[in-house]
Amino acid sequence: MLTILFDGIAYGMLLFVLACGLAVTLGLMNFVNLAHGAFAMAGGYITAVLMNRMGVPFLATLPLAFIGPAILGLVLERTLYKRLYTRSHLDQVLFSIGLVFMAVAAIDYSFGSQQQLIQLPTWLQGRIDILGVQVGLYRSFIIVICGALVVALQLILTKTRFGSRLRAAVDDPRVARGLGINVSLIFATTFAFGSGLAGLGGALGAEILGLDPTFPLKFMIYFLIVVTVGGTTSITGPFLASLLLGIADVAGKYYVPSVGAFVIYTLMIVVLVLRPQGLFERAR
Amino acid sequence: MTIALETKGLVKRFGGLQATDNVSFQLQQGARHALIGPNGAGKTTFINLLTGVIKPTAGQIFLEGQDITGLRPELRVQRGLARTFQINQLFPAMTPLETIGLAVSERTGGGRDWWRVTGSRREIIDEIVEIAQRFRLTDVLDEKTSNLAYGKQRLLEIAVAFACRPRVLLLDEPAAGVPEAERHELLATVAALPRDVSVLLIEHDMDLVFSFADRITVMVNGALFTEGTVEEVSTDPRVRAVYLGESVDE
Amino acid sequence: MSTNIADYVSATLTRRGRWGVGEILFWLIAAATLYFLPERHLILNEIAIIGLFAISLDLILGYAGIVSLGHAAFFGLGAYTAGILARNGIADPLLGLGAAAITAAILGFVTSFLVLRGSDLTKLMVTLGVALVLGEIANQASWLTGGADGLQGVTMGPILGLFEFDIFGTTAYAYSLTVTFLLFIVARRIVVSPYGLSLRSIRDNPLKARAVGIPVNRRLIAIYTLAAAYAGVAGALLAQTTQFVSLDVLAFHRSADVMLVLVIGGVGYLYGGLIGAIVFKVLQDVISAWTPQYWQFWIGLILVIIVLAGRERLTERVRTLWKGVAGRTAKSPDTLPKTSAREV
Amino acid sequence: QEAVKIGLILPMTGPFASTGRQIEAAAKLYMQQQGDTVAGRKIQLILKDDTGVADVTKRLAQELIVNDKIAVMAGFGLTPLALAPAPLATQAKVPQVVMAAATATITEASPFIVRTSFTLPQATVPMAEWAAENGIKKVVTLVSDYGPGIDAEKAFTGAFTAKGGQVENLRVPLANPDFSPFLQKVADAKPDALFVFVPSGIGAQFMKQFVERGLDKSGIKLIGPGDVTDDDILNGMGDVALGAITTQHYSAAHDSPENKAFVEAFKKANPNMRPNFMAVGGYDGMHLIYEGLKKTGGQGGQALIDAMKGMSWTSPRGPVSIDPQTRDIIQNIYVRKVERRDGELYNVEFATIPNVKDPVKAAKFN
Amino acid sequence: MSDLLTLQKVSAGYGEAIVIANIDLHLKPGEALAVLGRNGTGKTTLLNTIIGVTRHRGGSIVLDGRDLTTARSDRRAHAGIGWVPQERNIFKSLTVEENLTAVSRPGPWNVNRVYDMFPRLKERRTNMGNQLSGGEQQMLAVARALVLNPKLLLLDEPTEGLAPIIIEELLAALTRIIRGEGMSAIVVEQHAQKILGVTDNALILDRGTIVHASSSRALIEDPAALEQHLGVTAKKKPMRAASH
Ligand SMILES: Nc1ncnc2c1ncn2[C@@H]1O[C@H](COP(=O)(O)OP(=O)(O)OP(=O)(O)O)[C@@H](O)[C@H]1O
Ligand SMILES: Nc1ncnc2c1ncn2[C@@H]1O[C@H](COP(=O)(O)OP(=O)(O)OP(=O)(O)O)[C@@H](O)[C@H]1O
Ligand SMILES: [Mg+2]
Ligand SMILES: [Mg+2]
Repeated sequence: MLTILFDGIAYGMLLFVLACGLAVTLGLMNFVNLAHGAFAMAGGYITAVLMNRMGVPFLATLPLAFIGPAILGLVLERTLYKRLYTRSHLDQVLFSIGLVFMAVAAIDYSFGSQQQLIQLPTWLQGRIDILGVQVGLYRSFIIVICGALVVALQLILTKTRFGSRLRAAVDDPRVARGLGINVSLIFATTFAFGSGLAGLGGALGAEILGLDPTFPLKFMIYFLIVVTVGGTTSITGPFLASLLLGIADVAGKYYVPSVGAFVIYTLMIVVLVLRPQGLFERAR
Repeated sequence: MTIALETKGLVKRFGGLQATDNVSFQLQQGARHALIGPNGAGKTTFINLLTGVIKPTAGQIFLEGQDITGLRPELRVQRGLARTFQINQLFPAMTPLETIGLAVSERTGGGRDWWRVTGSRREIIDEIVEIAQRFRLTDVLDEKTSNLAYGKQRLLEIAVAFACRPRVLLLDEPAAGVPEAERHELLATVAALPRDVSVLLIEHDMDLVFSFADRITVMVNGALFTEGTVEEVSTDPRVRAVYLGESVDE
Repeated sequence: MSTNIADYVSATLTRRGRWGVGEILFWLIAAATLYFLPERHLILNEIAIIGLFAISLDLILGYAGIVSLGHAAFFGLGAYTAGILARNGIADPLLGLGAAAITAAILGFVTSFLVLRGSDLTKLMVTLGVALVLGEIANQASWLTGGADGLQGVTMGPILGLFEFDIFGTTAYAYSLTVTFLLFIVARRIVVSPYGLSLRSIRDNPLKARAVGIPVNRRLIAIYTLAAAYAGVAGALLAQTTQFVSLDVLAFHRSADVMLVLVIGGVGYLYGGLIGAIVFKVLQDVISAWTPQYWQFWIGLILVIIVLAGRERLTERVRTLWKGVAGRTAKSPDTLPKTSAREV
Repeated sequence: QEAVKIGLILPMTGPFASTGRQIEAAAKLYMQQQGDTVAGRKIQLILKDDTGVADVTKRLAQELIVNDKIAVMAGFGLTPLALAPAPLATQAKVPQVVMAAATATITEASPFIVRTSFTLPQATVPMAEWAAENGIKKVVTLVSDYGPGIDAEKAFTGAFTAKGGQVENLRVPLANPDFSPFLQKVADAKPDALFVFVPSGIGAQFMKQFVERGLDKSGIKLIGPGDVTDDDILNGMGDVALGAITTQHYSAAHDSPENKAFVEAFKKANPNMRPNFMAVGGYDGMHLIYEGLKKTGGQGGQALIDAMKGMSWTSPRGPVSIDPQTRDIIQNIYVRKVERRDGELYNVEFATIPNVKDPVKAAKFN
Repeated sequence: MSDLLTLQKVSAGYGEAIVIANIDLHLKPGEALAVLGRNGTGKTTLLNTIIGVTRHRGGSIVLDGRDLTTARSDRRAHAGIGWVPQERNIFKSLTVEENLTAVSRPGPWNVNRVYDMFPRLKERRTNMGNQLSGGEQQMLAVARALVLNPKLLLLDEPTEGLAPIIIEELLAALTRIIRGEGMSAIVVEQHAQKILGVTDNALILDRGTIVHASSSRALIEDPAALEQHLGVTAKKKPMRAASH
């Protein structure tokens, strides 16, 4: 029982790690960036390649898995994305899907279409017994990182002026500029940061979700579910949402395996019908 | 004479704030009635309650005797209750022509017509032209609404309300953004509506209010403060204190 | 004065209703391909079907502003309806179409209540969820749908008892093209009608739409149901012309592809779907023939370029071109304000 | 006279791309080794990507038949993709060589279908028998919830219970990021062995999580058809895969000169790929087509398919033949165990069940 | 003493449209200028052009010796311009307080001081931007411009939708700010009378060009000009229908 709960939480955290980058770009910047998964994939491949081809230790690859995609994101933002903030969501969808296709094919071309597998360091393998509950080490590791991320993000967004400036810039870029907010700078940093988070998520998720060129498409739906259910104005929203979804999914599959596949989708529909703005949207 | 619009013990709470505080209000048929009060007094909220944009916390609303408290907004409009918005609510991607045409054809039940081409009915054309001319929109009929100057958008806002041929018309600061010179003419068009049409006007421009209204209600902190004729209200020292200030003359 | 204004008014209002030169040309060419491109009929058939599917999406997205990532739900339901009927001996294509339209419409009506509220993103995800759940159901109900192996033994009778489906896909293409054309005509009528106008107003500003007395929800439900029926027919066409149905008629990529197709061609003027279908399919066919492994890259690149080149402007051009002389689309003032309020 | 055209329709993009890649690579390799002329006629291979979508497969097949006038169509990565064009094969009398899809019934969909891969029951039933004979009493089956998975589940359950074993079934959604709930159920059931079938790509995740839960230590054997330990990615799985016991028709480690040559050539032509059971299916498929054409000199599909029936040869996987009755392949099934051989992980064969027919159809025919 | 703001031959518009043409304008520190004109004559466009959110089509803009002709609008704001857009454009997903803190810059005008000026805002400090009454939004827009501590205020119809008593206070405050703190201001207004009392000079726009420029006092004294350009005549008679 407790094990199921733990697995649920861990799975939820995993979802969050993957989705929080999107929670930033889509949620806070209101940019429909379906290419999120591509940045995640970039992070994953950075880790995989560094480990398998150059023998860099797992932990050491994580920062790079953040920085790499962040820089990539920054470059793309400055060159391409920035032209699209003012465009319709449809344009953004078209554009970012285009990027995804390119990324998929490019990765396929350079690394082949088969799975990329990584070997965790031994101290992250296996599981330990915490007061009767069998706890996977790696999953605990993910939980810890997630916790840290949430706290950090939440602080940045609420305790600094950055958060409110960002939301202002999103609400009305024209006027925000006219009132002295450097919109482009804010967007660029935010976007880079979001991409970085995506990359980190990819690196951490690869072990459990697997990593192949179709990654961005395969898991796009999951990212979106988390962000939508969580609501798009905060970080805590998606966080709680991932927990909820994770636990519901695991429990559902454990207790009623026959309908296991429905659980997550049905839950999403129900939530969104009852709370169209997302479960944890702050009241408007 | 009969009562066009009435509320009984109307209450609206926003969290802690009592935006509408137990308001029992009557709008006589054919009245030219003004609702004034400090900023944030709850005037717009009151209108939103009347038109069903937001649901009241308590109380009832009657339109010509019938309880419309639970009625959907569009149905209230179809029963002859039209309003303008304080902050323009328009169709940015449509043209003034389409906007007015829409309102007219909806009123004449054209909206369910999915086979005939829009504008193929002559009678609505004439009405559109009439309205467009009355509100000086003929020169921008085919521009994109989002590209109009604010003042023009303002006029369009009111023109649409007219196109609904309301029996009760609620105007939320219609003259905002309209140059001084044209405000009076604007209100003149309103005043010129048939006598059986009742008008409730919210306005902060006292020249307009005093010249337009035959009755004035003052609202403060969501509650009715006082009601009376222009003379009574404009000379009431308490009203001066909370709202009019010194510069306003009768 | 007021009379010539009146003429101007009715002219401008009925403008959208008139058939432009480009339009007529478009359909003539489409018909001509029946004779001139015999060896391409198979893909043309697919294009016609996707085109219809995209038109259906355009009805809700372009005109009512309901975004959907789950439109395949109706497409798939239509496909399975037609397929299952055919497998159980009811082989008449038109009957199949009708049935597909009805079942899809019913599902559309029921689910329409889910997409009335919420932001674009919410709608995207709800529709998506519906499609996914439906797909899962189809997977589980293998006794009816053949599950993951797909629905076999679909054999269609001749259309109207006259035209047998042939291996060259000519009948199929003629059939799909005709159906698409007829349904297009209807859609075109609808969008230029007052009802269509009210839809556009709802998309623009629902609050205001209510304030002019438009029963917003009813209008949306109506169009969503209609669009679902269209999608159902498209699905049925696919099932009947390929005589096979598999789970991926309900898959996510169906919904995504049709969205792409529509957006490429341009939203909100019906032809977008058709043009998009042609562009997308032809590109995919050509490029993937040239590099079966990496065609996605080039498609992606093209998408990106299309967007950066300003898709909206491009499609705006096409739009005007379509309407020929008749079509003058809303332009932003290119002169100083013509008259200030006073001079009217 | 103009070339003989072979239409090769595979999922080259999308989730099943790796299947396509393996087969394409093998087919190309075969042509490169055997030259591109047969019986004096040029062979032209036309590769098409069906993105794993059935109606596309059908359209492509149809186009290839009516426009390119192909003599044979081959490939077909998944069951529905193989079934969709079946009616065309019959209608146009074009042989359809199935190189991957593994649901038993496929060959019954058209008299022109012949298969060079395998059928799941064919690979699974021996597993059941081996398990029963090796002191395994209680088994939990865990399969991906789609055609092949359910096939495997049926086949194993049938054969194993027939031998007096005891089985509990679990099905996992095909798109399923996390196995933990199911593995937890397995842990609770405490079986002697866990029988697994998941599409090869997902196999790795499964292995890892299986070990992460410590199920291996709790003495649960991991058994199943070879997909979980797909040669292509086996090496990357690392020690978690060690000791997994599977039955299948091909292992890159199969000990025969033909195979050594094949594996070597394949690796040379495609660095960072290792041939797996898909590849060998493609390789043998091409061989079958070549030999068929040699016999018939390319006169007509009927002749070609007849020529293919009953054909037998030594494939890298060992001796194989085409069952004239069912047009399905008859081959040895090997019991293998994952071991480390000079630094790399391999499925090392340690027992052979010779000349296995597809049990499902075999049952029908007698 | 030198100009604070100088516009020379400035033309600007939106997209292809040129809305204002050849505008020349000089503003001294501590000077207040009223911009009048009918609907659609380009008043807003003029202000928008100074803050830099329209399409520049020629001419030069210099603030306090810095050429801002090509500068991004956030740079202009930093250079010392505080803007009150006509449609207020309150940031809807920020609270009243965040609306202020997000843009505020060090200087005499801090959040508390504007709260003293508009107590109503203080009461509503935790409301989201889209949960404010029209007038409250107007106050917030003005307050938001003030906490930028600009050298130059651009006010586009600042008294619109405010209660008379608030308008009195606002205008009084403006006068104090301008006279007392030497802040300059350009004010677009519909009520000529109201604003001309506060400003030093006035100009009238028609069809995107300046058709009248003089001192405010001169304009008040010149009803002909008012009548001609604005159609403002002496007070309207009551139009109340005589019936009942
Ligand atoms: N959605 C909301 N949530 C919380 N408070 C709200 C909301 N909408 C309005 N308010 C508050 O209710 C009060 C009344 O608002 P309302 O718009 O009715 O004032 P008003 O009388 O129209 O003022 P004005 O004359 O400035 O338009 C205001 O103090 C406002 O802050
Ligand atoms: N975004 C825009 N795109 C195109 N044209 C515009 C845009 N905004 C305004 N215009 C045009 O520019 C002209 C001037 O508009 P502007 O808003 O400056 O007038 P204004 O003097 O502020 O009017 P008002 O007193 O009503 O605010 C108008 O004719 C309007 O049609
Ligand atoms: Mg108000
Ligand atoms: Mg203006």
